[in-house]
Amino acid sequence: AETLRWARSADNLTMDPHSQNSGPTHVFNHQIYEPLIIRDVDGSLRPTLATEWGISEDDDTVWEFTLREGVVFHNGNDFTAEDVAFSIERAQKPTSNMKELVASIREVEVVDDHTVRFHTDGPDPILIDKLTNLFMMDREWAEENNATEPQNFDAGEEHFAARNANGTGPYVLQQRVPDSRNVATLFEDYWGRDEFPLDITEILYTPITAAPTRVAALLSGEVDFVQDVPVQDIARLEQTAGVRVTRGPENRTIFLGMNVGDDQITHGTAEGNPFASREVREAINMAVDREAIQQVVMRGESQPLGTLAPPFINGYQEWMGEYPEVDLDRALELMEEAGYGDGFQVTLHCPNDRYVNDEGICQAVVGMLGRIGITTSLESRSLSIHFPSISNLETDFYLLGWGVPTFDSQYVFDFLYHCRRDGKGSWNATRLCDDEIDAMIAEIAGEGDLDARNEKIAAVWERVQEGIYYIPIHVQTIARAMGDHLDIPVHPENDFWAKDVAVNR
Amino acid sequence: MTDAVLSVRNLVVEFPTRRGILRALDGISFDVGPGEILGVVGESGAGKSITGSAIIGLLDPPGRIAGGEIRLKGERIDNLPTERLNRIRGKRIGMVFQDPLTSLNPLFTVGQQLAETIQHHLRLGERESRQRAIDLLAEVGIPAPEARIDNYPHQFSGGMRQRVVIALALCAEPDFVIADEPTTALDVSVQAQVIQVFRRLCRERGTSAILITHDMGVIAEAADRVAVLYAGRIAEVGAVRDVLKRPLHPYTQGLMGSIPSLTGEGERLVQIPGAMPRLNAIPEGCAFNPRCPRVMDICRRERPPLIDADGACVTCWLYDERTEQPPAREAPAVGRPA
Amino acid sequence: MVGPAPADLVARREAASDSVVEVRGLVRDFDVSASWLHRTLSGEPRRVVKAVGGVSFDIRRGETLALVGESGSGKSTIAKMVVGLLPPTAGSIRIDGTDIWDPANAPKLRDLRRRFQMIFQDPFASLNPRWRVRDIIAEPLDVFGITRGRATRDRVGELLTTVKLTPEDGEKYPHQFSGGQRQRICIARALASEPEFLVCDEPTSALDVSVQAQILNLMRDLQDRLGLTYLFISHNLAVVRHMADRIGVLYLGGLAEVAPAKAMFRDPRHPYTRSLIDAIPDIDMTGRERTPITGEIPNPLDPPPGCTFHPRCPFARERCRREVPRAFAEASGALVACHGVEEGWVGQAPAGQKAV
Amino acid sequence: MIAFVLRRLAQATLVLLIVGFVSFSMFRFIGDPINNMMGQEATLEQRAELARQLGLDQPFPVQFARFIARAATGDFGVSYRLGRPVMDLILERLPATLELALVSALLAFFVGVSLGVYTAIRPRGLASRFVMTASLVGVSLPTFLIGIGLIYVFAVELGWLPSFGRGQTVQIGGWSTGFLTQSGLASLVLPAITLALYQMTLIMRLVRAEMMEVLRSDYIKFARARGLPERRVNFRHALKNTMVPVITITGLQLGSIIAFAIVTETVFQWPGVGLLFITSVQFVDVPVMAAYLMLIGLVFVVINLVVDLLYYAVDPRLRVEGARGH
Amino acid sequence: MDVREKLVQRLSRRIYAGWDSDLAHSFRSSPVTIIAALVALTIILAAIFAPWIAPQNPFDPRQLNLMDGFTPPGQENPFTGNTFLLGSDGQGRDVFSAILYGARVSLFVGFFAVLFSLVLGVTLGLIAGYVGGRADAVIMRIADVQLTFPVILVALLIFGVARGFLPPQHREAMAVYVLIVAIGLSDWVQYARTVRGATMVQKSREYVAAARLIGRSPFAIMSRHVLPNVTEPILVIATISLALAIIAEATLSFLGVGVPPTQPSLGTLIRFGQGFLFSGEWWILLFPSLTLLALALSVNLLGDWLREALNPRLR
Ligand SMILES: Nc1ncnc2c1ncn2[C@@H]1O[C@H](COP(=O)(O)OP(=O)(O)OP(=O)(O)O)[C@@H](O)[C@H]1O
Ligand SMILES: Nc1ncnc2c1ncn2[C@@H]1O[C@H](COP(=O)(O)OP(=O)(O)OP(=O)(O)O)[C@@H](O)[C@H]1O
Ligand SMILES: [Mg+2]
Ligand SMILES: [Mg+2]
Repeated sequence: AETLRWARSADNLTMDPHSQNSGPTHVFNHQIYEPLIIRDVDGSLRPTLATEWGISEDDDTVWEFTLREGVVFHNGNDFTAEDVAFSIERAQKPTSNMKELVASIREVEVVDDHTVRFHTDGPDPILIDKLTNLFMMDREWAEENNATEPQNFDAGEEHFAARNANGTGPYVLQQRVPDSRNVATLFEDYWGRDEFPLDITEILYTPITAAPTRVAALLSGEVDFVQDVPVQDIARLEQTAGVRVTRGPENRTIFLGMNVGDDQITHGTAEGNPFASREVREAINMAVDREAIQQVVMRGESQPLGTLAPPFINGYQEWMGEYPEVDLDRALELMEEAGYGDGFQVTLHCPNDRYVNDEGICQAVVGMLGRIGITTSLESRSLSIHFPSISNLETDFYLLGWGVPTFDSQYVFDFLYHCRRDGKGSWNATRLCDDEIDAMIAEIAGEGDLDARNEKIAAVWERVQEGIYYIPIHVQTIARAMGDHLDIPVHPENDFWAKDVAVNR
Repeated sequence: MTDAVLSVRNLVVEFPTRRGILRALDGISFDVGPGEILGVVGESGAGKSITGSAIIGLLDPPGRIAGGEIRLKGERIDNLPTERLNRIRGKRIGMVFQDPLTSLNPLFTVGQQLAETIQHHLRLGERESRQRAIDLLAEVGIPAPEARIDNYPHQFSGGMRQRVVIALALCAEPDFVIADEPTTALDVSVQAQVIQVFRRLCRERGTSAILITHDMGVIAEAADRVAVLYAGRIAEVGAVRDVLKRPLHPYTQGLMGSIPSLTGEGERLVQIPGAMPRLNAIPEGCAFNPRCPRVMDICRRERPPLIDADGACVTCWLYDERTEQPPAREAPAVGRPA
Repeated sequence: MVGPAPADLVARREAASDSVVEVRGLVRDFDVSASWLHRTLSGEPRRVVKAVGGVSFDIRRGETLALVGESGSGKSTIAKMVVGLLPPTAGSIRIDGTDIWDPANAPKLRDLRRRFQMIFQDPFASLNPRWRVRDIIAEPLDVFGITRGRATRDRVGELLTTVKLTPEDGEKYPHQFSGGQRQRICIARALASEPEFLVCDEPTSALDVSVQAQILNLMRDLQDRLGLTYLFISHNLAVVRHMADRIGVLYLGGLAEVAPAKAMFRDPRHPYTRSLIDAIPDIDMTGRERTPITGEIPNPLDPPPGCTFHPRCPFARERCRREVPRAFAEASGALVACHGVEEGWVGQAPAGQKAV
Repeated sequence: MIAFVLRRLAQATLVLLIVGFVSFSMFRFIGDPINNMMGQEATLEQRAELARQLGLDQPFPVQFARFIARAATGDFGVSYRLGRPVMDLILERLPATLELALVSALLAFFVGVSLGVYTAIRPRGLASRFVMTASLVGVSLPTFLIGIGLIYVFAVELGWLPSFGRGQTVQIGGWSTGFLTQSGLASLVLPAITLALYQMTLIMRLVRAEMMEVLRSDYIKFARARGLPERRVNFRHALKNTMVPVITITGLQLGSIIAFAIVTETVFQWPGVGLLFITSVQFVDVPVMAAYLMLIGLVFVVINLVVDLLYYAVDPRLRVEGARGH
Repeated sequence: MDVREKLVQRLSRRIYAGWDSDLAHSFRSSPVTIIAALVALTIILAAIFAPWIAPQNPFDPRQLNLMDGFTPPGQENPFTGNTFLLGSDGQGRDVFSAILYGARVSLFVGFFAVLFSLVLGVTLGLIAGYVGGRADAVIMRIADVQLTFPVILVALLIFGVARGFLPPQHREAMAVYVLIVAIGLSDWVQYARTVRGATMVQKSREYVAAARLIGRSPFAIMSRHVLPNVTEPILVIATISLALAIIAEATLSFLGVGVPPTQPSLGTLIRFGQGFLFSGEWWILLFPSLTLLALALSVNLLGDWLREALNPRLR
């Protein structure tokens, strides 16, 4: 019996698998719930609850999945196609935070107990990529417990599924004390008992907000595995005997979002909305010294970037990643041209417990913008306030990171560039609402042919890169530290499955 | 005097303070014979209490005995270590303080406080101590002592409390008692009762005592001899009758004249001009010289020694043979103020 | 020195009746009951201290009336009521014919206030330690609008000289003075508004005898010079004897006897007065035995019925236990509240001889 | 005695009512409860309906009375952030905080009193001077720095003690205790010291000041003059008199330990109510804030009551004079 | 009278009794106090004159060069060639300048918080003590309730409330004032209680009766007579609570509810610095911590000395 004592900076927000589309929430839930497929460390797809999948040969708007047999939920119920249908429908409900991922699914057809078909609105060749975090729930359990709709997280709803879990995963939730303690133990009837090492029999997941305490906990041997290792401590940890550090780039870009759509900003004293002016945005883009951030704030643990697309994904092209030289004179000129020669004042909202040195990045940005006359006050807060405030459009200028679990550009477009409508654009707090762009995005969704699709993607990128709707900063490198009896590689999505971990004592 | 119960010689007490060393007592000498009650009078701040505290070794820190010696039945008791002192305190020297309200610990019953003292000094058992405590209370005139012994101090009246304090001071039958203004806090009518109890007990047990007070009436009534202190020095020591009726020292003379009398016809009181100097500003020579109506040159230069005159001792150059005008005892006739 | 009295003041003095102060049926109760809740639960009644119970006296112009009595007999309470610091429960106090506690007289009161002042027991506590002496003395001058600016300075200097201090002393703070000097500053302050009537509540009991003599002499001098009237309070009979023309003896809030000073010491009438005089320690070594009063002072919360002195009175009879004695005038001019004296069964024994 | 207790109870109730009022006002006026509960898409009718359900259309006093009535039964509503009944959240975390507070309080009290007595008896000794100076450093260092320092030295460099959390806990009924496991006890050490240090300093200085005052009093001088041995004078007479005021003030101080735990819990990631509260403040999670406020109020009132009774037991003057006297 | 009230009275009387002690002398004869005063004075002056002393304005983001980041004390930065006396932090802020400016914020908050609570507490205490009766009962009951909640808790609550009330764009600008009110509001009780006790003592003194005798109004008596006599305890409390307020501000900033990170106070600097506890950039944590300790300790020492010096019975 081996306990994995696992710590990171923030708690998972809820146990409800469809309520929050956020990394820390998914990572813990992955131990308890399972999607049809998962994305492996190398980026490939790995069968999980589905053993086979593919687009129907007859109809490119139909995806067919063969489900794994002999899978049971923690409550003993069998996992069947009914449950898949239920889970997808649940994820499409208005209170779901995963609805963009399944927006294209028109209908889920239960063929038999272990076969389902997803009918999409037009062809959706990358649908499979969107399902890697879409967890399967037990219909019966949800109905029994009045949990057929996802928890409305932003409204602070009391919800059974938020505190209890019934997945098919290798671990069963034993205890959840928000902010302090999550315990899960090995599920005896797990379908993969013989397939995986399953050396770890118990998971003890603790959020430790204070970075030094977190590192101290690892150094003193109180935890075995730490995520969100502060960059400044990597060197020290690497030199410590008995500690292993793994690192690698994450499939996630860090960027600044701006309110480009409204006529007037509310979190600042500017006349009108300076962000609505492309000149201003270009000036900002020129003023942000990405390399300095990389070197000092990130201590080299990042890769500066000029686009929202992480280099991992389909649709990324070299030219997009390039970013302008820092040119303050030109930037000032641009500000002048835009009519903001005297600058303006705005509040930058920033999380302080989500991304690597997020607060530090924001502070650095504040300084850099100061040089082109933009006075920025910084409000940094916990991700649990930051994220709702983004989805509620309560910010004009914010820092956000975006991972692309589908490894495809469309995911970025749907969430970050599409206007907030038709169940899309839910993380687009820029108020960007460009019918043309939306139409272009819609076309990608309907395109069955991959080459044609890629062309359309490139067109969108060209369009949005030109518009400078966001100020991309970098792709961050993530580091994990652990006792040397473990070897947990970095996953591009910062995912991790305890069932895969082999313990070498 | 070898038969003196207590003898004090050249006692000097000092307080190191922020502004230098303060001499609170400067060369005090006196004796107390067996069964004798010595009254100590003087103005506030003259050093009366310090004298008492010095004898029993309870000077408030940082006060210290800087010179002289104190002997109890011939045995030196200044500069004893605390454990030795503890065997003297209470057992051989009893002490009564001025304020009966604050002298008793409010959180213990009168009986507890009596019994613990008796137990400690006489090594009696609990029941005997208690019995003795009851007897003592009866002796000092507390009615129904069996009932009152378990009361707390605040349940007693002022006069009764002071009697309890006297009982406490006398419970180990000490050779010697120091009473520091034992009646100042009490009403006139009760004051008389307490003085009576005190005097009776001393007489009955043959205990010697020092009675510190600034009330001449109390001295007149209770003391055999009296010492007058002025600015930490002895002005005059003598039999009560002599000192009160025919004071020698000009200060004593003034003091006696300034007391309104019951028989006098409401005439002007004798008034000593000025006030007693602060201890850090005692003039050279005789401490009284700036206020003295009969001041001489020598008084401003030299400190007068303790001079035997007419059976009393006085520190005044007037009575020194070397001075030109040897005066006789005279009635208090310090000049009327201008 | 205090300047000559203004003409109108003199006129007023002449015009007014012989009494500066008339006190009639003065009563003061203090409610010291436990809380309402406590009383309700334990069924206790209200508890009231009758600090002063129906006291009447007059003070004639230029005279010194002394009040003596043991602690708690109500001396200070009377003093506070007389100067208007404490409202009486019943009775009236007239100063120059004006009832100072009658709300109708409130407008006149400001003017009246100038005419009476008080000297307190503790010279240490009665001067604001944070004020310079000159400001302390100038305060009444300012408040009553008597003088302004330079005139105030000069007047303060004068007053200081009057009490035998120097004008330069005005620059100092109270703590730089000795007790006797401080009491003199208090007197200077009291004199500032040129009062006619001074209430002195134990003005020397905090002082040493030698200093006491200075103050008592000063007070007498001032009286002679300014024609002041004193209500003099003390528990020291010798001091009272020295200062007073007439003496009132208080016992448990009631006047036992009021008599001319000499007469009282020569021939005390009330048994309590006798025992008080008996209890004075004999400094003159007349060989007189001191005879303390037996018993304790009764609890003012629960005073004995009838004559309050009866439990301690060697002459007490049945009537004393039942009936409260009323004051009656003796031939000698003394007012005595005692059944025994009235009925003649309290012996005429002179003080000093034990009368048991 | 009964009157005394009743009076105290009445006062306690008053205090709780005032605290309740503050909580309630917070509830009612900070943010819009309806917005918080319904999200933005709700229609006007839905809002009105919810307002009616919540009684928000009632007059203010009625709302307040209802709030108090519900609070009295432990119903503080649902946490905006965690979507669970606030009372459950608090009860879940209360054992952690109470155990930490208890250990700290005992530590602060016993060490504080002993040091206070020692420094009072030997005010000029070298050790006393050292302790006095050190104690000033103790109050001058923010708790969080002390916590970080302790973690760095004892957890990281020396590796003797755990740096965070409660360790292994054992569930006894509804109470999870860390007292019964070795890791639980080890985990307590650093946070308890951190939390106790400040209070300990205060208590020590208070005891010292009081004790020195008492040692100067006449009855102590008189006890010495009676020749009672030093130990008896110091530890029986002086200490008992010192404890009378010390009990009161110490009681209040210890009461605030629970509230002080906020910082310690943050530094040590101690899963108690303090940690819950600080997150709630960041979230403006009003129900939790309000409930925590009431909880602290209650703790204070209870401690105050106990202290008063203790006082009553120790000081005979109170017993005889009745509840209150002049 | 309530026993606790008696105690308060006694404490204040004890403090009061010291008005004529020789402050200057006791100051000169205590080397520790002199050092404390020097340290406190240096920090306070340095903070006040920070804009003239500090080589850099760390609150002005334009003056910061990110490339200066993490320069060890006294060493040259390899990119920019700049050196910093106490090193630079991760934002390229000169630690020395940041400390000066941070102390400025801390002291500003501390000073005004103390002033706020002082004015409030002294006024209420005077009224309670002098007027007595119902006013007293009401004020003291409120004080009881207030006492229930220690500084940090009250401050956090007020912060929470302010967050709920203030329009979002003003939160930043108001943070310092919210801090002042929050810390100040939680501290008035001490003043009120002490002043009330002292006032009750003073009220029974005869100089107050003398003032009443000549018809002075209660207001005049309170402000002209009583107030000057209760300044010592106020001074002592004010000194000690200045130290407390500075620490409270640091703690709040540490808990993340204080001043904005771009205008760090000492507490915020420490919060940043603690991230570098293990990484070798010790100066980012150490120097601000030392400054905070030195400031609080010296102010506390001064308060301690004042308390003893003003109490003649302790000497
Ligand atoms: N602890 C002390 N520190 C400094 N000086 C002291 C101390 N105790 C007493 N003194 C000084 O010693 C002198 C004598 O004091 P003492 O108490 O003996 O006077 P006293 O004659 O008893 O006066 P009182 O009649 O007021 O009791 C005083 O002037 C006082 O200033
Ligand atoms: N404010 C008060 N509240 C309750 N009782 C009071 C108050 N003031 C005085 N008393 C009571 O009234 C009685 C008379 O008090 P007063 O002060 O007049 O006595 P006194 O003769 O001046 O005594 P002393 O010689 O001690 O000054 C006492 O029993 C006292 O307890
Ligand atoms: Mg004395
Ligand atoms: Mg009186």
